[in-house]
Amino acid sequence: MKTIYLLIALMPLAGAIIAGFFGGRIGRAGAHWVTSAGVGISAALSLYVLAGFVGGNIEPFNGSVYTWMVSDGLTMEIGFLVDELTAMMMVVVTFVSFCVHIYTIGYMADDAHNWPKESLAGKNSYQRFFSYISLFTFSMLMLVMANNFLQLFFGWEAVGLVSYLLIGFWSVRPTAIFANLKAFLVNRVGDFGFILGIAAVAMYFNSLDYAEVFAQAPGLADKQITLWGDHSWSLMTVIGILLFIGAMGKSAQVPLHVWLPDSMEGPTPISALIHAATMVTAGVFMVARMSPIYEFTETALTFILVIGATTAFFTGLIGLVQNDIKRVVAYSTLSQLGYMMVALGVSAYAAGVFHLMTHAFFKALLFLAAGSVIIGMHHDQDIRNMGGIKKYMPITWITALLGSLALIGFPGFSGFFSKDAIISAVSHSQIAGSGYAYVLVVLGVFVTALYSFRMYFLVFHGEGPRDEHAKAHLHESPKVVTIPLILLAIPSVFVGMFTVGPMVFGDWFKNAIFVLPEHDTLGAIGYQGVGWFLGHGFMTAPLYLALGGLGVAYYIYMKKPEIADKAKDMAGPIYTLLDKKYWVDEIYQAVFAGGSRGLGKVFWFVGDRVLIDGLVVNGAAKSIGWFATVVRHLQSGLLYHYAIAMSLGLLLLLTWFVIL
Amino acid sequence: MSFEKFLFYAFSAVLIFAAVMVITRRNPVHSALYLVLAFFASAGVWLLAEAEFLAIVLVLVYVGAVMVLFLFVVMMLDVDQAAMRAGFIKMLPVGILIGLLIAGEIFMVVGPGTFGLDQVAAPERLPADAQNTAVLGSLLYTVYMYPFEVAAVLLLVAIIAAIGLTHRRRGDATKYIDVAKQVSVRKGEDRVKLVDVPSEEKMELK
Amino acid sequence: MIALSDYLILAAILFSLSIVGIFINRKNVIILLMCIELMLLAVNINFIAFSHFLGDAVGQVFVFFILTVAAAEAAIGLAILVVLFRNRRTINVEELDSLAG
Amino acid sequence: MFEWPLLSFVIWLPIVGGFMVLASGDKAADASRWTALGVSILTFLMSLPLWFAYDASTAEMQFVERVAWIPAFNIEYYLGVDGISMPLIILTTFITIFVIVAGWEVIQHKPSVYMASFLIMEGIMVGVFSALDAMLFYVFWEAMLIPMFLIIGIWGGPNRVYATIKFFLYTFFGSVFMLVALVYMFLQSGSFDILGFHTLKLGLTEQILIFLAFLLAFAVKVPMFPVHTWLPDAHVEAPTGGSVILAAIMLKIGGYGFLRFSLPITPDASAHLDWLIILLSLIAVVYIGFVALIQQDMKKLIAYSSIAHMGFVTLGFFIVFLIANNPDANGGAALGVQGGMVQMISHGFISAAMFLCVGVLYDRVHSREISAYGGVINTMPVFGAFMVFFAMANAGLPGTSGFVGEFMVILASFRADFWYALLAATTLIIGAAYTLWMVKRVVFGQVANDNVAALQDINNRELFILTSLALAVLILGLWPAPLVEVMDASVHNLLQHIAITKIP
Amino acid sequence: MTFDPMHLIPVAPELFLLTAACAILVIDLFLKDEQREATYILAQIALIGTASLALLVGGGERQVVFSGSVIRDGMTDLLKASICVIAFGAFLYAKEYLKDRNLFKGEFYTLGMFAVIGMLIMVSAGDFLTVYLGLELLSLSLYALVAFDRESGRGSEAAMKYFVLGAIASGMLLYGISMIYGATGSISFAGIAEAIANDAVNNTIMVFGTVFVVIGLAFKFGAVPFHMWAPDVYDGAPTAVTMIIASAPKIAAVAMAIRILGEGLGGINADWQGMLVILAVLSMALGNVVAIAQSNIKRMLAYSTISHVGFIFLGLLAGSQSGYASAMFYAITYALTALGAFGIIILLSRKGFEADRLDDFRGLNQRSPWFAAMMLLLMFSMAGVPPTVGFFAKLFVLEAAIRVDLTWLAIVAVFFSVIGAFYYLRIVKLMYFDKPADSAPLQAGMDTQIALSVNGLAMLALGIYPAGLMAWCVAAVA
Repeated sequence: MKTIYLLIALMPLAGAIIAGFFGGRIGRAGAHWVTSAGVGISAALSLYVLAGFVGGNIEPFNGSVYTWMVSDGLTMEIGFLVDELTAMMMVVVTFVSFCVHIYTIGYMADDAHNWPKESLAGKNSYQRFFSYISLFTFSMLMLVMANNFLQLFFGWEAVGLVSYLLIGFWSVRPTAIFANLKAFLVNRVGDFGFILGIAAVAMYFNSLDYAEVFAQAPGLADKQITLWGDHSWSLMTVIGILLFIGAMGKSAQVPLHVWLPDSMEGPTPISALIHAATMVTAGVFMVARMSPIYEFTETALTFILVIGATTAFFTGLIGLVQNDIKRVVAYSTLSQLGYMMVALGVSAYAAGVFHLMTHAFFKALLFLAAGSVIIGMHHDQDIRNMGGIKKYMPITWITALLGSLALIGFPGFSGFFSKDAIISAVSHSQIAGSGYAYVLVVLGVFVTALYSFRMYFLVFHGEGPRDEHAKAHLHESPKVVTIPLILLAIPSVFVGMFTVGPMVFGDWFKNAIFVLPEHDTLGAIGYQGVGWFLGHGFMTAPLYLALGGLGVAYYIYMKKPEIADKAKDMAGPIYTLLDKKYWVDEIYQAVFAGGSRGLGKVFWFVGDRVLIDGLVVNGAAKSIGWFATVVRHLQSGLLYHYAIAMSLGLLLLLTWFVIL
Repeated sequence: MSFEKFLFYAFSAVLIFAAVMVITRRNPVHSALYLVLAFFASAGVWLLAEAEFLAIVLVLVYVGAVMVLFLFVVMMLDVDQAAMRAGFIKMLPVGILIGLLIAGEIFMVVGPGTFGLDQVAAPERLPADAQNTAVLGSLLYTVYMYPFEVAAVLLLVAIIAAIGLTHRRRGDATKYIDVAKQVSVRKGEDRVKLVDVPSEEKMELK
Repeated sequence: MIALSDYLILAAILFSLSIVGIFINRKNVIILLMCIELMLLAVNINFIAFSHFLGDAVGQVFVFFILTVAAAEAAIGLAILVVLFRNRRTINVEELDSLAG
Repeated sequence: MFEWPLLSFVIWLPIVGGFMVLASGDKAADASRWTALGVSILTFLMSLPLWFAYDASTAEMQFVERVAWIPAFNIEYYLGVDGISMPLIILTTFITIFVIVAGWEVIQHKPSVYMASFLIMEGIMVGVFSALDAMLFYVFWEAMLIPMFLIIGIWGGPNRVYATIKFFLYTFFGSVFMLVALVYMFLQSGSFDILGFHTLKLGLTEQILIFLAFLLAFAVKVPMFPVHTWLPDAHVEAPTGGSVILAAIMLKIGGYGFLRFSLPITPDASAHLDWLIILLSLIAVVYIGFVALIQQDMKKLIAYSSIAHMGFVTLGFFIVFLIANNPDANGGAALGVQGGMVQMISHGFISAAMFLCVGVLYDRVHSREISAYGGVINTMPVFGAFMVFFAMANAGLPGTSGFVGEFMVILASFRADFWYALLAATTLIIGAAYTLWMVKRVVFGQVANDNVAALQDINNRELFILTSLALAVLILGLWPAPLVEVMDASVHNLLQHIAITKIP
Repeated sequence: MTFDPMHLIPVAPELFLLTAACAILVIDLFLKDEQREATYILAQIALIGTASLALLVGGGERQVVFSGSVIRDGMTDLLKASICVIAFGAFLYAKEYLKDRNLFKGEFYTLGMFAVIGMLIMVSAGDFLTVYLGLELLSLSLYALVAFDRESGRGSEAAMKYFVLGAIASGMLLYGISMIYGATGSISFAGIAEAIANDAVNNTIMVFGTVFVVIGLAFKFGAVPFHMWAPDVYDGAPTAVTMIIASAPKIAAVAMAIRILGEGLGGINADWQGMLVILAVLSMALGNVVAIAQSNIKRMLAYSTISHVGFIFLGLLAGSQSGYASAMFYAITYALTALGAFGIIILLSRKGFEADRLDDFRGLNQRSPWFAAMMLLLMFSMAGVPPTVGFFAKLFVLEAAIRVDLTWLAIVAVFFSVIGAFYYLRIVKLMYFDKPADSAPLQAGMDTQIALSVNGLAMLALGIYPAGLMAWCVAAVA
């Protein structure tokens, strides 16, 4: 099996290398064939592995590939842990990636237009793009397949790198290279906590291997450590929060969410792949993977819960006022990531991961659909300029509608199952913060529906695009674009109802996820089959809130568009607050970017230049020089001064040695 | 106070007086003459210390030769004496202070506390037929033969140096006539030299 | 009787006077040369006194050499003085400051 | 074991070669370039047996050569390597090749002197790493200053004189006190044998004074805050090759000194004053990081980043006492030291590469100002890729060597104190910020001006250099185990040694 | 008392050189100006002969002849030979300089040789009298040499200052000798040492006398505050003469110090050690600091000498065998270094042009890379940077100082040596980093070029292998 796992991980890498280094030689077709083939093979093998787990003929695998380093008894290895959770993630990653690869063939076909003519960087940009997304797939696979913290961090950072490269793919756009720097740095803030968490693990468990760490975790559950003063902390809480800070960065949780909307500067395929389906959910995956640790720290769980709930609701609100099609989806992603975190916070790991999976499909779908629209609109992304597109792009329209329904949790769609499972789990949770979270997630459902269908109606319904020129050229995207949409639409609709049983409420994750009995919120729901669950949905508020949101959206944007403007005026300050995204960007820009530059200037000018160099180094040199010019005047050239000097020398020596 | 002591104090007083005058006179000739007086006085002191040979040598060599040399040079160098006094007073307090300090410190060391009669008894008088010169001579030519030779070299160096520094070849300073050259002058080319002077050339001012 | 300290104090006074002489004379180099002679005289008195009190003629031998050297020194000193005067037309100490710093 | 005096060859071959190049003069410039390249490659090859024939299972000195040198003072020509010095020697011989190649066409003014200086430098630096006699060490240590002084002064930028004199005096000032300490220990032990110093009993006060003398020397070399200010000036003014040698190897000598001298000779003082070093290291990481952020000059920025990275080295070396005293630590002292070592090697590659990258740009545009560039990737895509890669390595991206050392040191410092690790880990953010911000302004964006528009992508020579270094960075990043293994025995031996008090 | 002709053998070098000097003096009288080269050649032969003779009669047991006036031991062999070699070099470098300035006269060589004789006498003197006479012989020759360029006002001014201050210093030295004589009843070092060993002396008087003696020594060395002559004399004297003053006499002074302080006053080491410490600190501080402010290289080297004297004192004040050996090593190598440095200055000078400003060194590397490299070696040696010999010289004296628990002094010393490094570096900077202001080619005979090369490379060679000379120095004081 190790060979298969190696193949799964390395095929995309091979594709990336070939396309990246020999892109010029193999040409555009060569590049997309080789990378798609690589990822395709990975996807197929992943499916095979998943099937094996479903069929029960594959056992969880935990083994090392090679020893990265052994230092001071701490063995650091590169290795794979493949269990049900991993297998599911592998499928999600490779499948979405495969769809995106195919989609990209169409989306990036005329990428040359995005580059200045003379730019050599634009010459093989097509091949380069494929190389990047394949490399991303490899990195993401390494992340999910890791059997230890080191490799997890490897993958963690590697996906960050590729994300950086891809957000800034159109490097001639100032906004793109601003966004990618921002994304990387904000992620680094998360990684900062993450690496400290790893350090804590390494210290107290003296191992980085999951299996060993998890095995020791119960024994260290009551361990208290002091970080400052006399206040002692539970070790698990410290580790949990530190690791979660990493997740906050990667999964764009408040307050580290700011990079994700900006990351939409990247080409749409990667928004779908990286910034919706896979990379941003790495945090969720990580926390689920670490459930044997998190289970022992309610503090950390509460922390996750509060952060998640806050993210889920407040970023969703921002989505209401966005006009860029991709940004709306991005804020929706933020909000959904919040939902996943909430699930984790209430120990409903399975629900979180389940939502991760469904979300991966429908959000990738939405992004790709949005991309398709963008292709149609010739890279105009403002939804106010769109409208009536359903006539021109039927497949895009249908798939987007399906995706939106899945997103808002329309009964029967996959999103419904995942979201409802989460909300139900929250309602059963007893841990601190669950009340707060419950309110927010429930309200969030309404918000989700509202912004989703606001966008949907504005884009696909109503009158045609305002710009006649655009209208004239509007047509359905090519097959390479639409086929992935269809491919993704299928699981978006159906995956929920078929898998919710075993995955969320069954024992699918029994090897991977550990839940203490007192935290078993999912168990508390008392699941009795898909039908029951559907019915259960009709008995709770979220469904109605979702439908309400849909209705409101329909009313406002289809029937009375002027309400939107009126509401905008009426809720002036709130609108501004949302429009400015709570001024978080501005504050960060001023405090962190400006602050550190200011600090750097102060350190440099005052510390280095004035104090150290000016005062001490050059100061010493200058004062010696000054002293020299003064002292040299003692050498007056006059004999009697010299004689006086000698006499004084005589007196000095006599006084010192004879008289004293 | 014994006569001997009286003589010592008398010579000392003269010596110190002369020394003070040497360093305070504006006219170097006066200084030189006071220095001669100082030598005489110290020769007297040396006699009291039974260093007859050296006392004589001091007078003969120093007064007779060295001081004459000084006077000679003073006379030779026609120095403006009026200008020689200015600024004297300014340095005086410093000079006196340092002088007093040095003298004071030396007194503290070599004063009667260390070298008084009760510490170092006066030596027995030498018998009247003691041969100071002979003693010195025998030391000089046996034990101190090597230094003696070195001293000779030293004097040689002094000679070479003095000549080397001050001796001027005649040719440098005076123009004297070589008769042989006068005689061998040929008519024509040696006597008159016609120089072709370029006519009227505009001077250029820089 | 004359104590050794008397001689030594006399020499000390002379020695101090000679030093003072060197730096209160700011004008005439020749007087400096004379001060040096005074200083050597002081040293000689020391030697003779010690020689006398130690009953050892070596001190006198030393004085003999000092006298010799002093004579040679005087010769060279005066020669330099002459050269100096020729070049600078002055033997004023205050004007001998072209080398300084 | 090897019968040959291998270390002597590696030291003297480049020095003799350097003088040969010098003698050949500038008339046959090409010949001197080729000779220099040949010598440097040969030296590298000669140094390889040090790695392959090295017995990693023991901490004993290997390839030992020992001959009396100045018997009157018991000074010996005593060479040998252990797992700590050997990798640094390989690094030296490896990097020198690229320095030679990097100066190939760029240096037109007195090329033979240039090449010779670097060859001589190489020999001297190998000497520093392999000397086991303190005086021999010191001689090599100081002798390094002369060629470097000339390199910066002759081929440097406009303000080179200030920079090179500052460099020289700074380092000279730092090291003379070490000389006094060495002589003092010589008088205690009767020889200048470094290993003898290791076992020399010293009282705490003595140790502290000696430690401070060493600290001054090594801190200037490393450089540590607050004696770092020579470095940015020296780097900015130095020619590319000079910067490379300076950053890649000379700084390591300071770190090496801590391991070879400070820790084993004065373990009690080190334990006593470890807070000072840790404090300074953390200041280097944080303070210098912020300073680097606002630099307008690429070389200055990289120079400051070097200081910050070297902060990790010293941090890794001196947290060992805290770790040893922390009952919760579960070991991990070796992690810190090895992390520091790995960081040194890795920084050798990365800083060399970064300076070479700046050199590539400087050779074309003759400016180091960040503002003079923009959108370089549009005209130099291959170069841009390398620059981004090395920038990422500089920012400590996993998979590159830059990550390994930082990771190990952070792991180790966590065992010492949470807050140390916290401050150290800020480099993840700050380091990425200053490096990538520079990359953003230089590499990405639209073509900023005509100079950039006229840029030619790297030629084969430059490609060779950057590729080799990139491979080194990658290999070390993906598989650091061999490097760690090779030093393992020596590091553990060191740690055992410093755990025992030397106070009589 | 009988005279044993065998006693002449230990003084054979002095005798030979004296005879040669007298002969050359006479021969020179009969030479025409254009034949003056002969004087030079004879003088050089005489110096080589003396050096060889010193080594030839050397070796073996310590000999004391002429009733203790003369000592011949390992130290004399080494130092005499070194002095002659240094003088040889100085004569060689000086030749063209003198020719260019109409100073190529026999007196230069005879006075120079007499100065060497004076030094040789100092080196092997066994009592204060001989030391004094040797010192005076040296000094008088040097006074005359400083004023040797009779047309030069600066030269005669320098000579006058040197003379007056030198005479004062001699006076003080003699005053001290008289006190020591008074206290011990002896003027020979052996006698003084014996008296001290028998505890038969008044310590106050001894210290009192020692202060004056130390001042005499300090003046000869040029230690602060008895250094004031040095810059003016170095500056004012013709460079050829400065070269002599700056080099060989330091060796003789070390010998004199070792004889007086070590052999004579070794018993009160604790007392004079303190004096030397003060002088050393002052010298190193003032010398190094003021040198920075100089723009004339001769003056700068004068201050540099002052600072080096501080280092030599470091070795001397230890009062140990190794201390003396290191001081000797320092003095010899320093003399060699100074010789080379002045040699380069002379090399840069030409008719009507004195290369004594620092700026004259600008861009030397472009005019003559080879000699720039030589100067580089010389300067780094002065700064004490390995692998040049100057470093080892400093190392050895530091070792001596630390050995007697004067670690603080060693720290002060190295601190000032860092300051000192600055002005040596400045010369290197001028040579290598600046554009030449003067593109006139260097003109020098092949002999000068070779000698300068040897001189410069010796810095490196002695630095790489200092063991030989050091072993010799150690053996010399043993």
